[in-house]
Amino acid sequence: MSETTRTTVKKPSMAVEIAGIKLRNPVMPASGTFGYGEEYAPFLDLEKIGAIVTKGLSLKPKAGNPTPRIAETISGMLNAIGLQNVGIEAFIQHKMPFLRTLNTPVIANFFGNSLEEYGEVAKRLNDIPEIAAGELNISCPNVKQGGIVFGTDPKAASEVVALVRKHLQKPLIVKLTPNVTDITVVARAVEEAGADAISCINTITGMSVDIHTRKPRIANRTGGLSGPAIRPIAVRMVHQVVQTVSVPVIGIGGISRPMDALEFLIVGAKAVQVGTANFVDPSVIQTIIDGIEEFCIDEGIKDIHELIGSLRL
Amino acid sequence: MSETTRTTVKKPSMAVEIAGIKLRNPVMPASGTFGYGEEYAPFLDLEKIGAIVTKGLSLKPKAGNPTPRIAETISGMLNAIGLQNVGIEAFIQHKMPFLRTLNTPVIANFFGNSLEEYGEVAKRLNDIPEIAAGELNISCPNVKQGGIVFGTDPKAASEVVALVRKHLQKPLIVKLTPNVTDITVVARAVEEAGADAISCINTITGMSVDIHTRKPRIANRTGGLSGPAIRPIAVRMVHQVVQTVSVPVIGIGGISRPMDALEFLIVGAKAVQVGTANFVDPSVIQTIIDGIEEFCIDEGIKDIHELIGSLRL
Amino acid sequence: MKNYRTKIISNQEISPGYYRMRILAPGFSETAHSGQFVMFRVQRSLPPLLRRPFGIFRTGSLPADCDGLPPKEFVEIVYKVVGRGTTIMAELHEGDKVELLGPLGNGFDAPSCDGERILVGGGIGLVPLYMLAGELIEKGCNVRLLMGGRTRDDIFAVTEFERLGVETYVSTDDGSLGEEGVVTKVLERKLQKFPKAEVFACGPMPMLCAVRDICVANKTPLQVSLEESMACGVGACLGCVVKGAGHTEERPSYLCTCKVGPVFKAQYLDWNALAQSHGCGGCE
Amino acid sequence: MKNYRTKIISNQEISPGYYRMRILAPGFSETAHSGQFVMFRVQRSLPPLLRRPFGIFRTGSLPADCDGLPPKEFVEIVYKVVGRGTTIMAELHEGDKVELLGPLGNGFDAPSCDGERILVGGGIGLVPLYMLAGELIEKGCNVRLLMGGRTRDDIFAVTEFERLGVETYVSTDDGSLGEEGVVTKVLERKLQKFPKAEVFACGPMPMLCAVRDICVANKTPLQVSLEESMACGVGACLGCVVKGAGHTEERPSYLCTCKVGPVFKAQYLDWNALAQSHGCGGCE
Ligand SMILES: Cc1cc2nc3c(=O)[nH]c(=O)nc-3n(C[C@H](O)[C@H](O)[C@H](O)COP(=O)(O)OP(=O)(O)OC[C@H]3O[C@@H](n4cnc5c(N)ncnc54)[C@H](O)[C@@H]3O)c2cc1C
Ligand SMILES: Cc1cc2nc3c(=O)[nH]c(=O)nc-3n(C[C@H](O)[C@H](O)[C@H](O)COP(=O)(O)OP(=O)(O)OC[C@H]3O[C@@H](n4cnc5c(N)ncnc54)[C@H](O)[C@@H]3O)c2cc1C
Ligand SMILES: Cc1cc2nc3c(=O)[nH]c(=O)nc-3n(C[C@H](O)[C@H](O)[C@H](O)COP(=O)(O)O)c2cc1C
Ligand SMILES: Cc1cc2nc3c(=O)[nH]c(=O)nc-3n(C[C@H](O)[C@H](O)[C@H](O)COP(=O)(O)O)c2cc1C
Ligand code: FES
Ligand code: FES
Repeated sequence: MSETTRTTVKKPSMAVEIAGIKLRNPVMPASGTFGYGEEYAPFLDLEKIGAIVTKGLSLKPKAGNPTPRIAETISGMLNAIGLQNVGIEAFIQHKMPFLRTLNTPVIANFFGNSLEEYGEVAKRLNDIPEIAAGELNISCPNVKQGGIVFGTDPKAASEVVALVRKHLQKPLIVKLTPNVTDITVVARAVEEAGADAISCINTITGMSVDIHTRKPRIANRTGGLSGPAIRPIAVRMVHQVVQTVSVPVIGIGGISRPMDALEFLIVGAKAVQVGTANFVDPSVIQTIIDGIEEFCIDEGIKDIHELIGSLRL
Repeated sequence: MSETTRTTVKKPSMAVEIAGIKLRNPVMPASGTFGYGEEYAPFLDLEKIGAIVTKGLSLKPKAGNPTPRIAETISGMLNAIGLQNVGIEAFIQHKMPFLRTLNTPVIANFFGNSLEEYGEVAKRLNDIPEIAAGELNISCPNVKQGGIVFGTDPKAASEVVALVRKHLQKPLIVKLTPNVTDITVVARAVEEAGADAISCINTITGMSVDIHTRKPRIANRTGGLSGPAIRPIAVRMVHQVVQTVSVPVIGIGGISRPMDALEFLIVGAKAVQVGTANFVDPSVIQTIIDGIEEFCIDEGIKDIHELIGSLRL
Repeated sequence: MKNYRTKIISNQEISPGYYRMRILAPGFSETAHSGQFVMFRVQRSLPPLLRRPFGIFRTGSLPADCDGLPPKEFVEIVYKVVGRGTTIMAELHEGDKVELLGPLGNGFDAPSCDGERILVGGGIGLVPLYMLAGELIEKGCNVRLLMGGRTRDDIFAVTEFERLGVETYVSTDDGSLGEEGVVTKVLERKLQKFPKAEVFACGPMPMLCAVRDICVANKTPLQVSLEESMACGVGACLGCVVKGAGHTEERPSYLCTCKVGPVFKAQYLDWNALAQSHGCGGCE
Repeated sequence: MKNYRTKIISNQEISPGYYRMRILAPGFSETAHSGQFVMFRVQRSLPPLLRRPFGIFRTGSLPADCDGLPPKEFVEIVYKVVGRGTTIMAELHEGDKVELLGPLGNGFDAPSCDGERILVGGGIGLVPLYMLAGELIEKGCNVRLLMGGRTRDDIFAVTEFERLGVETYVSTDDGSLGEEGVVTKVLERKLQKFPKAEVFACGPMPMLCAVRDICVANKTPLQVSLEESMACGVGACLGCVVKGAGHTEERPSYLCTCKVGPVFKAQYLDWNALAQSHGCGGCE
């Protein structure tokens, strides 16, 4: 492209709104893959990405699982970090001061070990004005109900969302687990319980064994599969959820190139999160944003909303 | 290895028994990826593999889905063949004459479009003495129940298995779908309903979109994901099922190398099926058999049963 | 039909974006017919997962080595770089190990030789026509080749065809080589001149649809070579089917492109279904 | 810390199965300390998905070009071919494009120089000790390097170390080079001779456990460089943690190997947990 044509091409409008939060563009990191933001500051301008999503926060600091915690698989990885995190107080004290300086919405991913704890964390988030929204991770076992994962049971999911909704005075994004028979049932349940937006998917439970030691390759035996390998499953689920609910949907799962993000936007995700790909290329989110912009220019798209949900069936 | 040592190393015993069928080794093709056996005769000796598993058979010939039916994904593929098959009569007339000549057990994969049809196919299989066992595919929508897939509902699964069990006078292998919240619930249900063995997993529903045409890359919109990408999910599910049932389990999902098959055997699968990998390398099943044998020799394993279920936790 | 674990003899760009790869394949030529194809494994490791189908451009053998070794038989494919797999292929070199399954499918059927033979090739669709042209010329047919492309870059192997004794006509959409316009315009003219001709075509689906409409209008026999996404190449996966003429839900007629095809007599195909699944305007 | 999109200057086998790769990295050496590491992206396409961590062997610069260009700064890694990623790496050539993230983590801490400095390297664990040796020698320390390996193939860079002025002792399990036996036997002898020494060790976990037991028994200060599976290398994924001394479920102390480490003072680690998660017999 010559200098003259370049200046005349108008950049598309990339801004989207999710649950009342205005994002300059629809691309943000996925929880747990971007630390607390600061870790990636050397590699990309945090004020150019759509939002920052924190590692999952709980009321108390959480130790997480024994090691090894991660294992590479074909085009993916397994992790069983076990939701290790500094806890909400240390987050406020040590991580917020940096995040506060940024002109980018911060979304706090959070969870509880019990129904009550979910509520407690939600309340604590109200005290942090710079947190734009909460992203509720319901892929955690409900200790009280014998370890059944909240997000796999529409009733339990509905309950925890309703409780959090009551306490949280901020927009509420609910993050779904893909380990279910019918994700639309859970999606409908959490929408009815008050979710302002839905993000999906979290990791898919998997396992890998070292044939020489004959031991699972991660200490926790099973872990969550993420990365490019799961993308077709994630696209399908986002498609299903978009068809089911009317709140905005954030697409997640195996995004590592602009075209991957576009796939999710086309099926109807209003924004996307990039997870595992950050490990492979620490500035990948910027690359994806640039690529989407370029695609819009090439296809004559003036506003990203023309693209969102433009799937032709 | 020198000639002399080679002759002194004793080959391990590779034979296993699944639901009363004796297999010379635990490796066979997965249904739908090996045609009716004959297609692969030019590439490997069909009398050296564990068994032959046919494409899914139904009572009447089935047209299948519109095209495109397949799309490659990262380390996997989507398919929506739509269970196209020649129907049980044409199978008997045109495919059995070849299969009959082989000294290898033939397992007939089959399905119905309704409960009754499942029973009818089962009955028809009784008339073919050379069929060693039936593999019941319950990953099909129950037309009567509004399209809900038999295999995703423990009750429906149990019902269809019980019915088939009543009619089929041969060993019954039931093949599970991975598109469920808890595969152990379905596994238990089909075991109780009379399954002699369980094979898992079938494909995982996925979707892929061409960003330029903005159309799904397969006509059916969604398709089944198979290939290396799904292996960690399959290993996890096989592990879960092995822990749950006492009938033998056949492991399936993304196997393309000897070490992949070994992973399934170590978690407790008594045999494995190789699917998508046949497309990549038409003699891969032989390579996998040889590789398992070699591994046993290297590790001093005299009988494959020492390996099966040898996972160290 | 065999799975050759073999190596590359040469791999060269013959026109911008088009490559010709010569692969060692002892015994291949004995069984290969024009219109057949191979499944090529791009590399041993992923990606891409699946093999890629390519038409057979020609087979042949290198002269015997000076040291008395037997002549080296080879197969040649010509490919256009369009995506992930072909991009990797373009970077392969002499001596690189590759795997090749073939020859596969049913090729062209050209029994006798009364009347002209008109070959229509669009872009990469020229590939299977080279062996066909050779076979027809050997039978003493008059062979005319209509080559179409978007630009001059899409026209290749002209001299090779001419050396066989084929009369070639080139047309490009942008007029950068030969006549300006679509190849089917030329076909219409030729069919007026040679009403008893038989047509053999390979190219993108919109071109094939147009060729088919013209042939139907002129009552001209037509054979076409189709491209469908393939996984196995041997009739096992049923991924590559096309609907046969007379297909109905009750009496389904799905034909494997890899096994029954890739070459079909036009009258045996359901052209509306073809046009629909390839997203081009319906055929007549 | 930066993500270098750069290229390979050279990549050579220096001992059977061991390679040294020199990579162009302007500005790298200014910030790099001994014991730090890089995350190397094997190739742009999959597989493998994740980057691989490698210790920094040394940094340096090529003399300025004749045509007046500035000197070329580089970083060198030494790697052992063990799996999928390193196999691909061994096939890379001068000029190939690679990506490199670094320098990462916290390296060795060697402030002053009273008493001997004993470096213990097992196999590929020698890598981070080279820069350390250089730094210590520069400070005027007496540096002794105990190199251990299974066979002579596992011993490399001996002359490089000696050129720095390091006194080297080699031992191999099979006696194929140097003394027969484990490197820790040598360490015990040396510590008897130099009771005030400080030890720096890198190698497989069983070796590190043994070194740690010896150092505890002798009250010798010890720093170790650890290897854990890593995904991000920058403290974001929490995949690479080790338990710190005094870790409890209520007051968890998980330390990121990539951020707090890879070098740790031995007393800050939970050695039982380490030994357990690496499947070697428990430490004292
Ligand atoms: C019987 C047959 C013969 C063929 N002969 C030739 C030939 O002689 N020369 C040649 O250059 N090409 C030929 N093709 C097409 C060739 O197979 C594809 O161009 C190639 O597979 C693309 O691979 P890729 O990884 O580069 O592209 P991808 O990244 O996989 O895809 C790029 C584009 O190619 C299309 N494509 C992918 N796979 C196929 C496929 N199997 N068939 C058709 N289109 C596909 C995709 O839809 C996409 O639009 C033939 C196809 C068939 C079915
Ligand atoms: C801080 C640090 C510094 C390192 N420095 C060096 C070095 O200087 N030279 C060197 O040769 N190696 C070094 N390693 C180990 C190196 O990272 C692994 O050997 C390499 O990642 C293996 O990659 P692969 O794809 O070839 O093997 P894979 O196929 O991935 O695995 C082969 C074997 O290596 C093990 N492995 C895989 N990934 C890692 C990992 N991230 N850490 C440890 N073990 C692993 C696997 O468990 C397996 O047993 C270092 C590791 C760390 C954490
Ligand atoms: C190392 C790691 C840690 C994660 N931690 C969290 C977490 O704390 N909370 C959460 O909701 N999701 C967590 N996830 C899930 C990701 O946010 C994301 O949903 C998933 O990885 C799929 O996206 P990807 O394929 O792009 O990685 C984690 C994923 C990984 C790989
Ligand atoms: C093209 C194709 C067709 C299939 N057809 C059937 C079928 O008819 N019946 C069945 O039970 N499973 C069918 N499957 C599923 C496979 O048998 C297998 O369960 C699945 O592909 C996972 O194994 P893989 O990853 O090794 O391919 C089919 C899979 C593919 C890819
Ligand atoms: S490609 Fe598999 S049947 Fe044709
Ligand atoms: S490797 Fe990710 S935190 Fe250390």
